[in-house]
Amino acid sequence: MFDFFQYPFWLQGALKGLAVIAVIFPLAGACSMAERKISAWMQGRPGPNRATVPWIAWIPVLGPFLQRLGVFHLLADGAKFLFKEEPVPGHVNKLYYVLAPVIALIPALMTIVAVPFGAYLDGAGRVVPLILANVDIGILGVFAISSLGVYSLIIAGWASNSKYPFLGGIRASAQLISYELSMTLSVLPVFLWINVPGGQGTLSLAQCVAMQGGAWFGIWMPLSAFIFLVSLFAETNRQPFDMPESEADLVGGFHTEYGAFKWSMFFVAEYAHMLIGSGVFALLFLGGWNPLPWVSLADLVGWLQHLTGWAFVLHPLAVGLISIGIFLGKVLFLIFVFMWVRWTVPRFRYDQVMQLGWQKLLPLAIGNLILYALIIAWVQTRI
Amino acid sequence: MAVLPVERKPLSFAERTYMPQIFSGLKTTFKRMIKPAETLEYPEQRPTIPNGYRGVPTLVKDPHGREKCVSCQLCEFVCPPKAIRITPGEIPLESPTGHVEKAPQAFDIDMLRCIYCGLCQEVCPEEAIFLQNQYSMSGYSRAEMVNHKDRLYELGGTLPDKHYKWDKKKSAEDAAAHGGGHH
Amino acid sequence: MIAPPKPELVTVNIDGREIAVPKGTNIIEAARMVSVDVPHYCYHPKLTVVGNCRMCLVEMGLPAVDPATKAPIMDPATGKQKINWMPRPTIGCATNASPGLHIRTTSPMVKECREGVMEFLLINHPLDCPICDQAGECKLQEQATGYGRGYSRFIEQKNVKPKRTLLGPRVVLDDERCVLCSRCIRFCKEVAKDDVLGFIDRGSYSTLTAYPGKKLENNYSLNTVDICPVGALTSTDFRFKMRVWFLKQTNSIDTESSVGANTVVWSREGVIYRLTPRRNDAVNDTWMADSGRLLYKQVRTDDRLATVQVNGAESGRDIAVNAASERFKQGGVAIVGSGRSSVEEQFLAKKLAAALKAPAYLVSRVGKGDNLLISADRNPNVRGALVTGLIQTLPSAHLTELAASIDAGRIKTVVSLGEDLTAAGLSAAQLAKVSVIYLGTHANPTSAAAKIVFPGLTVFEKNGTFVNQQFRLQKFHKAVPGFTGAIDDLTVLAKLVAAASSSGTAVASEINALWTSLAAEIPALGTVLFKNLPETGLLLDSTPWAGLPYAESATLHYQLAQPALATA
Amino acid sequence: MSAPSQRRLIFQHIDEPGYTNDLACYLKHGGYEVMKRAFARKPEELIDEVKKSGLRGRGGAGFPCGVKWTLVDRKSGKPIYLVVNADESEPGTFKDRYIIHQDPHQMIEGIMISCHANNVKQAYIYIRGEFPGGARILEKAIAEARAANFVGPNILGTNYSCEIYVHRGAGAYICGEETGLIESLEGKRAYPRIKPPYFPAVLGLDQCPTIVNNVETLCHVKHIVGMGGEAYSKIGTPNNTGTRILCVSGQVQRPGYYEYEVGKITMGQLLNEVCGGPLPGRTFKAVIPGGSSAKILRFGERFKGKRKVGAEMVDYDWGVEDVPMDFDSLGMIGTMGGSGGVIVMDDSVNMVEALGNINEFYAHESCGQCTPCREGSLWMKKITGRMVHGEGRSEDGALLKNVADQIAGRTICAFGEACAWPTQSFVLKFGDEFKAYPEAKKNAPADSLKLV
Amino acid sequence: MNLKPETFSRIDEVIPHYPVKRSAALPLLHLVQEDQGYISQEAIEWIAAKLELQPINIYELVTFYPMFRQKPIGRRHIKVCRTLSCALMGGYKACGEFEKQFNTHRGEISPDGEVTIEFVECLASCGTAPVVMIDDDLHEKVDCAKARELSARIKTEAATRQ
Repeated sequence: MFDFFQYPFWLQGALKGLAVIAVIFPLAGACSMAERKISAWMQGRPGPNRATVPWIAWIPVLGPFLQRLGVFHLLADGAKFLFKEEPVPGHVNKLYYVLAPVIALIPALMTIVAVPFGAYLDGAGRVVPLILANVDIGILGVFAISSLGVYSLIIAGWASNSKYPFLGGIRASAQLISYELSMTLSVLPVFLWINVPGGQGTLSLAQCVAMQGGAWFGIWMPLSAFIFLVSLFAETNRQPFDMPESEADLVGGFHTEYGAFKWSMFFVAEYAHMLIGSGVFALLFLGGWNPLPWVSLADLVGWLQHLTGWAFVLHPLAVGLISIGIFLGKVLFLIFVFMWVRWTVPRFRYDQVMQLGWQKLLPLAIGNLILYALIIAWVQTRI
Repeated sequence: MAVLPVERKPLSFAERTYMPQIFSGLKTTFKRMIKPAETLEYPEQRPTIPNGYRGVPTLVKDPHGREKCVSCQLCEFVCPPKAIRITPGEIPLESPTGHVEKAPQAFDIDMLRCIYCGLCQEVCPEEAIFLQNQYSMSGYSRAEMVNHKDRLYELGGTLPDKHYKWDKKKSAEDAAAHGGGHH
Repeated sequence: MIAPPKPELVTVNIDGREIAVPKGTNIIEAARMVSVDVPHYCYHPKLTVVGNCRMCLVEMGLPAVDPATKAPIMDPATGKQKINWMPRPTIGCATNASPGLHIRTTSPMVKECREGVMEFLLINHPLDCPICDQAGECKLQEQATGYGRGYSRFIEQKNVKPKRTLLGPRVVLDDERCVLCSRCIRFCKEVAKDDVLGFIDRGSYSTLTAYPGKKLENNYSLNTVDICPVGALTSTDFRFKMRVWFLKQTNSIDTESSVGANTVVWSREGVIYRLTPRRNDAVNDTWMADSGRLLYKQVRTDDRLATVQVNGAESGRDIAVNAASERFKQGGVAIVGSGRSSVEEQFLAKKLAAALKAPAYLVSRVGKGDNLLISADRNPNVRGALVTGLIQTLPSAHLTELAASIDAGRIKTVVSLGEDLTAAGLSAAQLAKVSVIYLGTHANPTSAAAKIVFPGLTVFEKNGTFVNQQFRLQKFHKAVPGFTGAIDDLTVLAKLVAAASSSGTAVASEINALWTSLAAEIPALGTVLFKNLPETGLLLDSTPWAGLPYAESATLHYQLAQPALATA
Repeated sequence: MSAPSQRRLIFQHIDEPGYTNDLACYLKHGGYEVMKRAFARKPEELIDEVKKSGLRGRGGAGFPCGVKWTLVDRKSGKPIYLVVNADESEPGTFKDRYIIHQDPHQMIEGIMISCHANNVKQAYIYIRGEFPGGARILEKAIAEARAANFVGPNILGTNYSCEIYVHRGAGAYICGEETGLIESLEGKRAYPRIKPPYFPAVLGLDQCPTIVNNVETLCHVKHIVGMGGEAYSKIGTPNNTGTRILCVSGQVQRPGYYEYEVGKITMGQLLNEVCGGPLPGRTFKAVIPGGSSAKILRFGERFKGKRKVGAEMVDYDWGVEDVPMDFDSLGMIGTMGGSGGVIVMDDSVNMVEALGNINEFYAHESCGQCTPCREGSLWMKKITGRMVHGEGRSEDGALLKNVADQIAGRTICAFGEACAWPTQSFVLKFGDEFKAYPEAKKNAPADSLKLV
Repeated sequence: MNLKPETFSRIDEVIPHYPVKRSAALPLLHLVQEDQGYISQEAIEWIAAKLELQPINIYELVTFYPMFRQKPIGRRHIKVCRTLSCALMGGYKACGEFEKQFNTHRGEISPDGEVTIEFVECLASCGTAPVVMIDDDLHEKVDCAKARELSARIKTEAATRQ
């Protein structure tokens, strides 16, 4: 149906890469915009609402509305990051200093490819996931690659040759290690469940979604979801876990010495991590592209076709768009939750972060794993 | 100093997880988010300045256009950050306000130093200096941030005068000059 | 040092405190000795007593005596002699201490009297403190705060009197502020002997004035401004220049003549605004000549020397010292010291002369004395040069001897400490023959001709001492920082001395350190040090120089000591 | 009790028909006889006579004349001056003027006796500038006396010489104060001197010992020496000896001069009988008994207390009419005999305006030397002036009183009391009128008596 | 100084009356004022020089004593007593009458230059109040009628003089 798969391998790769960039960058920008707007609303402010573009601003209702929404700030910010002077402090290690933001971006963008973002129904009515690289290792790949992101922080901290970035880098690495464990342990019950005895073993996230046509794992395994979510906050260095940045005590943490486009790369990477993290969470615990618990994508499409009588609803393109929409909605909601939490909960002290990771979450995750292992064993032996 | 141990309230399990607090916090922020904004959108919307507001210090003239400051330098003396600098001068006898004798030759307020405390207004015996409604002072250089006498009068304008101290004095002098003394 | 005769003491009781005071001391002065303030306006310690302000009213009592037997009447309650308190208050300024006199300065009656007098003084006062130069040192302000009632009951029209009257070239009169204390009139009559001021009209309309067409222009007119307790008399020079509360006071000495009037320098942020006299009962009482008050203007002039120069080019201090050292090595040096230099500078000049075996000269300046506070000798410190041994005989106005030596080619280098050699009789041709090392404050023909110029400090910018005509050692203090570029004269001199001496050892240039060697090397100074020298000075023993033909005639506290053996 | 008859010493011949002020007439009436006898006696004896007589100064303060003379510094070697205080300027007093105009030689005789008694070589008569006629009469009289060798060198053949000069003032009330008078005589502004140290008896005219006596006092000296101190002291009452000229002015039927033995006539007798009572249709309201600076008496008030009669204390309870006209009695009831000028006010007078008139006088006459009187007198004038011009406040009475309290007793000379006492007493005794004045002023008839 | 010869002689006569020359200041001022009608600045300086004083010493006196004038006045000087006894008997009314008669105000010279009317303080004739002094002559019990009579007399004299 798509000529796409007839394209040469390298062209496919390039197009996919461009697609990732074309999606992630604007999304990251939109997130930054959303963050400013949401924080403003939560604080009783209107938020950014000044920037405007002449012709659009002249459109009677829409122009002012977009301006009030602060949409054009996004463009202005982007332009600013691109055209701003790029200072490189004299005391830094230039190579690593320049390398760090690039390294930050690579795993963020790379992880995307292993995350399915929608599905369509093929002629047989089977659900085919939309994914750039449908690798079987799935979640493991995501974990493996995204964890590399911390290197950029460490490199940035070290290369800056300055005490705040250095401390920021140290904190980032320690924090990542601390919470990676809990996170990984928290998803194990999900995969224990997916990999039914006798079935083909898989770590595929698409499979995960497929298994959530009924009850979502979030309902099934709330504790896992909770541990995963908290760890996700910590992994993405979001408040209340943004110790590496921690502007109150570390000025800007690892990126203190960065500015302009290099800084924006860190910025985009952070949002990319958030997007991926949210996506993974949605896939694991919120049913992926299944619209509601106990309502699968196939059910939805079937009802739609039945109700409207339109045939094209069953067309793969339409289903794909619906599924992407559902998935994206969930992701954006999670992004909102990130922001919501950020403007609600104050930052932890660093020792509290460590304590929470090692003494609370890790035992909890282990306990959770054991509990679900027993439950699953019990349930599956019964069925 | 004695050490007073303070008994902390024992926390319940729920409290120790912090979750109820976090959720109530989330509730608060969410509620706040859907309420209308409180902020004033500054350049378009201007705040209503309450009485007694202490804005930029200015010099005022009386309703007859006479400069009220007589350069007594009390404000210069009292100014905590030493933002005021006055060069006193003499009013020539033939001037219409010659009976006042003294007026500032130069009157500078360094707004980079000014802390808007209002002591100058309080101490002024001539009611010549007022912290008025003007609250934004900006400039591109340090020199620009020093308000000179002309600028201070421009900012200050004219305020009603309850006393007309010097006018009364002048009319008494004129009366004495025409009345030919006392005997 | 000569001890004054012991006065007869009487014991008086002021506010319950007994104090022995010399007989004839009035109550204000006696109270001051026990730190009790008796407010007053018209009383001035150096003028006659008129008692017209009525501010110094106090309650007075005398020990009761039986009129018949003259036996003291005892108070059974206290066991002491009973005190008969007078029902009416009496003025402190005209009441002299007598044995057993009792005074109350804090009783309700006295308080009420002061409140009343303060109110009366203020009802016709214009209360224009904001434009009054006296504000801050005004007795009306001080005493209204200290002793006034704090509010006014006067709602009628105030009297109108002339304002801004120019009494003379230096004094402005504001009659509305005048409290008619008559201090200025008495000063003009009694001290300045120039009776131009008086009161006209009467009652509350009394007005201070000078006779139409006459001006208060004697050289002591500004003292009326000083003694005016209110802002009626102000100085044209100081008028509207600066409020007194900003000014820092530094004790100094007037340099216009050998009287050495004690002064106070009033400065703010390195700028001098005025000079006023400082009380010294042995030298200038509380007076000072007008001419001396303008001397501060020399501090900031266009012709101040501001750079070290060697051969006309700007240079550094040490380079210049080395250049001088080179010239010293060639020999044939003469030193022209100055009667305007401080004792310390003269001392170092003498050391320099001794190290170089150079002759030292001084230049005299003789004018006409006014028999009050300006003496004939216009150098403030010729006696200092005698005491330090820089010179042995009194200087003359012209350096004829030096001129002859130059002409004879014996002198190759002349070190001038601020003296203009052309004014002292050297011709330009003679100056051209020698290299001049000039150390001074202002540019003049000598500094222009000099090979090496060190910019020095004026008397207001340094510490030091002068010896006045009475052989009274008096010190002055640094009031303002030195002129930009100028170097402390003592530093330069010390470096020159070190450069000239064979050993090359450093000489102290800091004043306290210098004084330890001064005191050690000059017997006349005894154990005096700069830091323990009283502010009112110290009289030195002048007998070693008693016979010299000084230029001065009598002035306020100075009679020319006749040579004791003149008739013998 | 009806009024006693007058006892005329000073006014013995004055007002007699045909009595003129020239020397011939005076000699005809036994003039200069006393002086001739006095010149035969030692000066000390004369001083003793005066001391014995108990004569008190008639200028206002009532200081014993004999004591004043003994205080004179005779050891300094400096000349002693006698200055006759003929600067009669206390409002309500007009006796000296009459003596000078009617009987100058009586005064000259008194002066010469006093000069002789005190070894004075130079006497000055300081006469008011407002009496140009009086000055001419005196100069003529002195010329006559000089011609008759009563004045001038080697008087009456003795080797004692004494000159009298007339010195005209120029219209300043303060010259009535003795040190002010001396200053004025020295050719200066009449600023009274501070005492101590400038007591005239020690440091008077040109820093020489100086005696300053009132005209009437010196006339009494003539009579004392004439009749002897003992005899004189029998006249009047103890401590208030002699006769005294009472000058009555104001709103009575017959104002004028009346000479009585001191203390023998009461206020009531004087005003009602001698002076014929109030003007038709009026009643007496107040009286000032001793010149305008004396404290006012309000008709209807009563004075109670104890007084000394002979050796014992006696209770007294007087109305204004019962007060004997002598120094001590008037002093006891809080006012003073002063210079003998009795000013009478009836019920047509508003006391605020009367005080306004008096305050205007004192404000005009304050010399301006010392603060309380200079500022206070003008302030009081301004307050009463303001009240009269319709800007009165009910609290002004209290303010006036307080201002006056701040003056009295704190000035160089007695002028402070002089200007403060009227105000103090007016407010004290007519406080109701002062309180009600702002209202009364509004309702005052247009043709009411104008005093300010 | 342009004075009448007899004034000069009287001045020379009066100065030795006093031990200190300064004391003669008041008599001299009287004499000069009688001669010239007022005390000019020239007169002040002349007297000061005569008595070996500073002009200010004489100036102080001229302004202190109300009887001395520094400006000329009308040909006749009407001085009305305003002090209490006279005021009680109608002194203010009498003064008002004089003002009306001569169409002038107190302290001013009348339009015809004939009189200057002034209030003065007590003239020491309180028993015959109100009193008025016209030049050196005292007039007693001057009520409105007498004031008119006196005014008429002055006017007649003025008319005859011309």
